[in-house]
Amino acid sequence: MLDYVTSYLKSNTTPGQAGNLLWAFIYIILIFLGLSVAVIAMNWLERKILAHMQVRLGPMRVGPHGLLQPIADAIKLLIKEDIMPAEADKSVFWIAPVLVVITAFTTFIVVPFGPTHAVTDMNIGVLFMLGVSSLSVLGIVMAGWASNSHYPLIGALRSSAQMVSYEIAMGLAVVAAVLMTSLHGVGLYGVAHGAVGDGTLSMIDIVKAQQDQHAWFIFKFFPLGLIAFFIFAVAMVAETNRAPFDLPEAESELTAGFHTEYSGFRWSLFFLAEYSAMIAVSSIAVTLWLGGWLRPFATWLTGETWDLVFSLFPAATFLLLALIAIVGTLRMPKHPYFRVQTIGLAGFAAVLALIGIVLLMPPVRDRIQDIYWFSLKVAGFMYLYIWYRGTFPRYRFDQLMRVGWKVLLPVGLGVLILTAIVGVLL
Amino acid sequence: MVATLKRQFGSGISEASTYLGQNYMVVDRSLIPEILQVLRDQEQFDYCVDITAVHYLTREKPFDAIWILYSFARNERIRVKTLIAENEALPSSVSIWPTANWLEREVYDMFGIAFEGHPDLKRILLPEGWKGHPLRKDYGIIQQDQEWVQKNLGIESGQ
Amino acid sequence: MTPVATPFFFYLLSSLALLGGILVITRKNAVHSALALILTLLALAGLYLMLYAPFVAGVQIILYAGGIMVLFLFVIMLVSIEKSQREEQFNKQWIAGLVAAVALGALFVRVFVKSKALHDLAGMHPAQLPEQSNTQEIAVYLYGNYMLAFEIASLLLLVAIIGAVVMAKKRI
Amino acid sequence: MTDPSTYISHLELGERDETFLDSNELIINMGPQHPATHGVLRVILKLDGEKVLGTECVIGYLHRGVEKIAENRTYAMFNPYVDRMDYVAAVSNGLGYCEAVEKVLNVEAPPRANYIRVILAELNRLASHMLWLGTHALDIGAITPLFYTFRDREEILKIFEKYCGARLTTHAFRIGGCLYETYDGFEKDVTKFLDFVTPKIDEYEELLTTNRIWVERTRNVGKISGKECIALGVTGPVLRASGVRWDLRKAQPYAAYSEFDFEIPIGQNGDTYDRYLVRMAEMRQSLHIIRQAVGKIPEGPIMAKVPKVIKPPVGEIYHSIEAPKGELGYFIVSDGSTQPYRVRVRPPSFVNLQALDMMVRGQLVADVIAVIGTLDIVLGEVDR
Repeated sequence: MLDYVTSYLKSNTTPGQAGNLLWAFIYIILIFLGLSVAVIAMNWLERKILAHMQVRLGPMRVGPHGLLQPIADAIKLLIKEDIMPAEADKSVFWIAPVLVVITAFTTFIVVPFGPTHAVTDMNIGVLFMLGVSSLSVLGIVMAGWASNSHYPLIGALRSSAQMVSYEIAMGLAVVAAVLMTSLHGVGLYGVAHGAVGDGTLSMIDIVKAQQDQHAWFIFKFFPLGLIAFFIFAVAMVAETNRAPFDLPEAESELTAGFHTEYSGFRWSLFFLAEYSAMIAVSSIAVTLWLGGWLRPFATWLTGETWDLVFSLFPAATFLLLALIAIVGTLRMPKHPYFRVQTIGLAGFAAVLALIGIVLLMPPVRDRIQDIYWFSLKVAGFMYLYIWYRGTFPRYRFDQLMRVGWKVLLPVGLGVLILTAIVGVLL
Repeated sequence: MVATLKRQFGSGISEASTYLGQNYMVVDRSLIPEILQVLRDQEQFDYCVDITAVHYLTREKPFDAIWILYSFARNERIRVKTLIAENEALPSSVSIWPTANWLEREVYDMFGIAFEGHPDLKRILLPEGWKGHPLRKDYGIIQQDQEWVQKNLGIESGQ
Repeated sequence: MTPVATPFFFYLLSSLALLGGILVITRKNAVHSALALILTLLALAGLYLMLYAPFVAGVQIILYAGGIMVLFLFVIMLVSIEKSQREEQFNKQWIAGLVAAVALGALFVRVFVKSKALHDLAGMHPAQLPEQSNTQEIAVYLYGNYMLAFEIASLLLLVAIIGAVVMAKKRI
Repeated sequence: MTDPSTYISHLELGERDETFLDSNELIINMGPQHPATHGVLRVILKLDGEKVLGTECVIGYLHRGVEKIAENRTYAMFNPYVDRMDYVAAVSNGLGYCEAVEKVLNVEAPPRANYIRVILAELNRLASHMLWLGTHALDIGAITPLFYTFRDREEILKIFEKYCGARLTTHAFRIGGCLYETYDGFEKDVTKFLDFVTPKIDEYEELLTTNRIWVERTRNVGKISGKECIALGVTGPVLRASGVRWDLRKAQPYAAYSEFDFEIPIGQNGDTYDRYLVRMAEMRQSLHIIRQAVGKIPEGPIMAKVPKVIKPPVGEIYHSIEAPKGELGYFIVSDGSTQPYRVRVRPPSFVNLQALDMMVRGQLVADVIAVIGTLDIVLGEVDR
C-alpha cells in the first residue's frame, strides 16, 4: 500500500496516465479545494481592487480589511431561504446550476499546473476543455428557460447566441496555437529547432513544445502569436460573460439576466461556476500562449544561479504578502475596539510568513515552482478581468455580435492561414 | 398680433391684455382648437409649454383651461384661456402639439375635463379606477378613494 | 493506461443513452426532450471514449451537445410552453413503431451473429488503434485519403448555411 | 421630419418585421422596481426579440399631490415642498418658485441675493449633471464614473450644507431674496471647489468621451431632431443637443444671469452621445459662470422688502427658469389671500419623458436604458 502511494512521487507523468487512482483522487481534491479558495480570494480581491479603482475602501468591517467578508457572504448564501418560483420548471431549474458547476470544475482535470501536476493528460486536452466549457451554456440556457420569466429568458437567449458565436473565434485562435506546436520553425531567438513535426492537442505537450522551441507562443511568428492570443483574450471574456461582454446578466437592463430568479445556494453555484470558468479559460490562455508552468526568461537567464533565484520567487511572494500584512497590523487603529482585528491580521501575517518559510525549503521549493508560475500568470488574467470591469461600459447585443462575427472571426481565420504559411515557409 | 387675431375671430376673443408683462387672452370655447392652430401656424407659437386648468367652484362655468405657448422666433409667451362648464369636453390639441398628449391626460386626471379626439385619454398620475379628481376645489386635501386603497393595497386608509 | 471497470461503464453509458432516447420521444415538453437528447449525445461521447476515439468524443461534445443542441434549445425556448403542451403528439402509432423496432433489432442480431461467425472463421479481431495516435490517424485519413469527400461535404454544408440565411432573412 | 403626432404612446402602433422564422413578441414590464429606471418608472416594452416595437410609460407611483398641497399652504409654507420634486436639483426648484412668487408680488430680489442665487443654482446644476453622468454611465455598464462623480458632488453638497444646513433639499432661498448671508469663507470654498473640480471633469471625459464602447453605445441612439423636440415640448440639454440654441438663461434672463458671459453649448445629431457632450460642456459653462459670479458678489441687502404676511394681489403669473433638466415653470393663480389659489408646476422631466417612446422605437432593449438615462428624468418631478 505504502509502495503504491510513494511509487507515484518518483514518476514523471500525471496520475491519470500512470493509472494511479489514489493520486488522481488526491489531485482532484486538491484542485477542488484550491479552486474554492481561489474563488473566495477572487471575491475579496475583486471587491477590494474595484473599490480602490473607484476611490472607495471596499469591505472593511468583517475581519481586518474585510478579509472574512467572502466567508460571511458564503454563510449568508448557504443559510438563505431557498426560493423556487411557483411557475418554474422544477427539475430543469434544479439541474441548471449543478450542470454549470460540474462543467466548470470538470475542465480542470486536464489543466497542467506543472509537468506532472495535473489529474490527467488527454491527447485531446484543449478540445476537451473547450468542449466541456461549451456545455456550461446549456446550464445557462436551462436556467433562463426554467425560471419562466422574461428577463431570464432574454438573458439566456443572449448568452447562448453570444457563447456559440465567440466559441468559433476562440476555436480558431486555439487551432492557430495548436498548429504552432507542430511548426518548429525559427523561434524568436533564431534557433532552428527541428523540422515540421506532429502537432498535439495535449495540454502538457503544448507547454513542452513551447519549452522545446524556446518560445512562448505569444511571441512566436511575431505578431501572429500575439494576434491569436489577443483574439482568445477577447473571446474568453465574452465566453465567461464578464464585463464588457456581460450582456446575459446586464444588471441595468435585465436586472440579473439568466439568474434573476435564483437566490441563496443555487445562486452561489452560478457565482462559483462563473469564477471557476474564468480561471479555466485563463488557464487555457496561459497554457497555449504564455508557456504554462514555464518560468519567465527561461532561455535568457539560464544557469544554476538564475534557477535558484527564480525558485525563490514563491517564498518571496508569500513573505512579501506577510510583510504587507504586518505593516497593516502596525497601522491598525490602537483603539480596543480593533484589538480582535489586529490580532487576526497578525495571525494572518504569521500564517503567510510560515507558508513563505516552508516554501524556502529546497524539496518543496522545487516541486511548487511550476504551480507558482502557472498560478501567477492566471492571477494576472484575473486582475485583467477586474480591470476591464472597472473601465469599460457594456457592449450592446448587435455590437457584440458584430465584433464576434465581423472582426474576430475573419482575423482569426487570417491568423490561422498565415501561421500555416509562415510555419511551412520558415 | 392681437389685432390680426381679433379681425380673424371677431368677438370670440373676449379679453387680450398684459398682466405684469405677461400676455394672455381669454377666448370663447368655440374657438378651440382653431385659434391654437392659427397661433402655431401663423404666429409661430410652435412650442406648447403647458396645458393646465383652474377650478372655480362657485362660477357658472367653473373651469379655466389654459394653454401656455411659447414662440422661439419671437421669444415670447402667451397664455390662452377659455372658460368651460362642468362636463363640457374640450377638443384635443394633440394633433397640433404632440406634447399635449400627457398634459391633457394630466388635466383629465386632475380635473376631469375630457378632451375629444385624444388618442389615449386615461388617468396618468393616479391609478386606473380612482374615483374623483383631486385638483377640484371640492376635493378635500386629505380625501382619498378609500375603496380603491382597501381593494388594491389591502390596507385600511393611512389617515 | 489500463482501462478500469470497462463493462460497468459500457452498460452505464449505454443505458443512459437508451434512457435519454426514450425520454426524447415520450416527453411532452419540447425542452425536456431536447435536454434528454443532450444526455444521449453525452453518453455516446462516453462510448466513443471507450472505443479509444477521444477526438470523435470531443467533437461530439463540442458540436452536438455544445453547439447544435444549444441552437435547438434557442428555437424551442421561443415557442410558448402552453401551446406545445396542448399539441397532439405524433407517437400514437405504437404498433407500427413496435414492428419497426423489432425489425431493426432482428437486423442487429443477425449482423452480430454473422460477424461473430466471420471472426471465428478468419480469426479476425476488430482493429485496435493505439490511444495516443488516434487523433493523428484521423487527420491523416481526413486530409489525406478522403480529402475529396471531406471537401465535398464541407461545400454541402456551406450551401446549407447560405440556404438557411436566405430563408431566414427577409431582405438581403 | 416624420410627423411626430404619430408617435403617440400606444403599443398597437408598432408594426413588426415579418420574418420567415417568426419569433414571439414579448411584452416586458420594465419597472417599477428596476435598476435602470431611476426610481419608480414603469415602462411596458413590446419587443420582437430584442427590438423595441413600442413602449408605454406608466407613471404616478411617486405622486404626492404637490399642487394640491400648495393650495392649502401659505406661499412661504409651500416653499420647502418644491425642493422635494426634483430632489437632485432642489436649489433650481426653489429659485423658480421664489421668483414666480416675487413676480406675482411684484417685488425684486436685491442684486446680492441674485448673485448668491446664481452661484448656488449653478452649483446645483453641476451636482445634477454629475449625478446624471454617474447613473447614465452606470446604466450603460461603466461603473467607475459613478463613484468619481459622487466624490465630486459631495464637495458641492458640503458647500450647501455650510451655507444653509441642508445638503439635498436645501430650501436655500426665501421669497424676496435669501435668508442666509454667505458664511465666512464662502467665496474661498467655492473658488477652491472650482479649482478642484475643473480637472475632474476632464477625468470623466477621459474615461468616456473617446472610449470606443461608450461611443458605439451612444452614437445614433435615441435620435431626436430639433423639430421633433419642439413639437414634443422637450427642453433643456436634450433640445440643445438637437441643435436648437435655446436656453432660458439667455432667452429670458432671470436672477443675475444677464450679467454673465457664457456660451450655450449645442449638438448636431441629437443622439445620446451629443446629449452627453452637451451636458459635459454645460458643466464647464457652469463653472465659468460661477467663477465670474464669485469674484464680484455685490454688497448690499440679501432680502427685498417683503411683507411679513405674503398676500399677493389677484392675478395669474407664469414664470419659468432653466432647471438642469429643462424648462421648469410655475403658474401661480392668486386670489388675494395668503394661500395660492392654484400652483401649477410645469415639470421638465414629465414632458421630456414623453419623448421616450419616439426615441426608442425600432432600437434595442439596451438602448431603452441608455435613452432613459440620457433624458435625465427624476421621478419625484415626473410624478410630483
